[in-house]
Amino acid sequence: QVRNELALANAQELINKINEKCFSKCITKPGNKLESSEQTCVAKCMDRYMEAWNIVSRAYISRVQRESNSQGESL
Amino acid sequence: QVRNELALANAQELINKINEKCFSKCITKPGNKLESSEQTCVAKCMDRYMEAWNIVSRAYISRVQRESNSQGESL
Amino acid sequence: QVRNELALANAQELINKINEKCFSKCITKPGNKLESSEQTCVAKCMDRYMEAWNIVSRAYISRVQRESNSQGESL
Amino acid sequence: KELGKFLESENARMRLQQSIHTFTDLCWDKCINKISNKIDRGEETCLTNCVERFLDTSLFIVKRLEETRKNLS
Amino acid sequence: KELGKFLESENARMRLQQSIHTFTDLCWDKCINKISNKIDRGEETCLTNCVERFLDTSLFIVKRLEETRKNLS
Amino acid sequence: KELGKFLESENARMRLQQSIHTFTDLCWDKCINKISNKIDRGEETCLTNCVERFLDTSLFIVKRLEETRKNLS
Repeated sequence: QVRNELALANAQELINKINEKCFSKCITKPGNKLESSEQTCVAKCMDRYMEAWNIVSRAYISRVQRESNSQGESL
Repeated sequence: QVRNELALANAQELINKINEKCFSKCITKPGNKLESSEQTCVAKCMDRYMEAWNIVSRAYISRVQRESNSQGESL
Repeated sequence: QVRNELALANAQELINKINEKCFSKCITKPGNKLESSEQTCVAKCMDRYMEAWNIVSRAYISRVQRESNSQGESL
Repeated sequence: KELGKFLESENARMRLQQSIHTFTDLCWDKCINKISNKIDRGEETCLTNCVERFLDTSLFIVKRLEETRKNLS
Repeated sequence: KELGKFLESENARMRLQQSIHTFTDLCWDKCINKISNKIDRGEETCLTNCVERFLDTSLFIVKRLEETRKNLS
Repeated sequence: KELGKFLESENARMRLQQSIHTFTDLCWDKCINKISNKIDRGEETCLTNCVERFLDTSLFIVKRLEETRKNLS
């Protein structure tokens, strides 16, 4: 259950960040409704943000592993 | 008492935001004292921020009410 | 021990701020390694940030003291 | 139990107020350029639309995430 | 009780340090443009004034809010 | 004790995920200018380097602080 709450918190944080970044990139002048061009932009932006999140995850985790390996060696 | 603390926290947060926004808008080059023109600007900025806060509150609360009504209907 | 934890939290916060400010000032286009020119910039930026931190500390603490003195007088 | 209910509703009230602070911050930066004597019609419309479109964007994102998940499973 | 006093003073110390971090962050952005070998006189004055004027602004806002409340009641 | 271990590892996992959110936020602003149909090679390299260089900068700062402290004592 702790793990579920964690996954939920993680998803929630990702949604918040996407919302913040993609609203600021795609809705420059908020109008009477969410235009279809704005929806397309948000959809694309959301996919790019999740791609970026994956790239960053891989880079960070592989770095953490390299650091802990080299620390093991130096002991 | 809980409610009082809440109201206080709310007022404190509003003051912090006004401080941050209006300092950055009105005091571009901090001098030896708060000039009267800067005071006038802060006073105006503060009134505008509270107006904005009211407009945003109304918009948000009316949206929350509309959503909960339409959810009731769709059940 | 509480005091040690506090000092640690304080140092950690200072490191985080330096990291954030100096990365954004010195590493505009992140390359394959931290260039020596970037290292020089980070070292300088770090010294300036700590200088600024000291100046701000002095200014803030002396203001707090002035305010509490003048409050004492007005009583 | 009454206390629990009271605290829960206070909690909801707190989250509501926090959202209002967040939206005012965000929409102030998007809609208010110069400080005039009153918020004008254009700025008021911008602020209201900013809140509405931000919430639309939230709903759009959550809906799209759910669809992606359904298609995957 | 002694422990309570000690913890309270540590708490005050922590809030003080947090304020210093916040002001350094804010005034760094306002006063420091390029990184030179030392903080020069102009930058130092700017940093000190930035802290002072920010606190003046806080006091001004709180005072004005209180006056508004008094006039209303 | 088992529970303690479990909670500790969950805690580490949470901090890891929080770091990933922070880095994505920071490196998104540094590396992604316009939204295209896919993240291109240049953007991907920039994102990876951004994480690596940010961590290098952290290590550099901590190392330099420790040296300063050693020279002082």
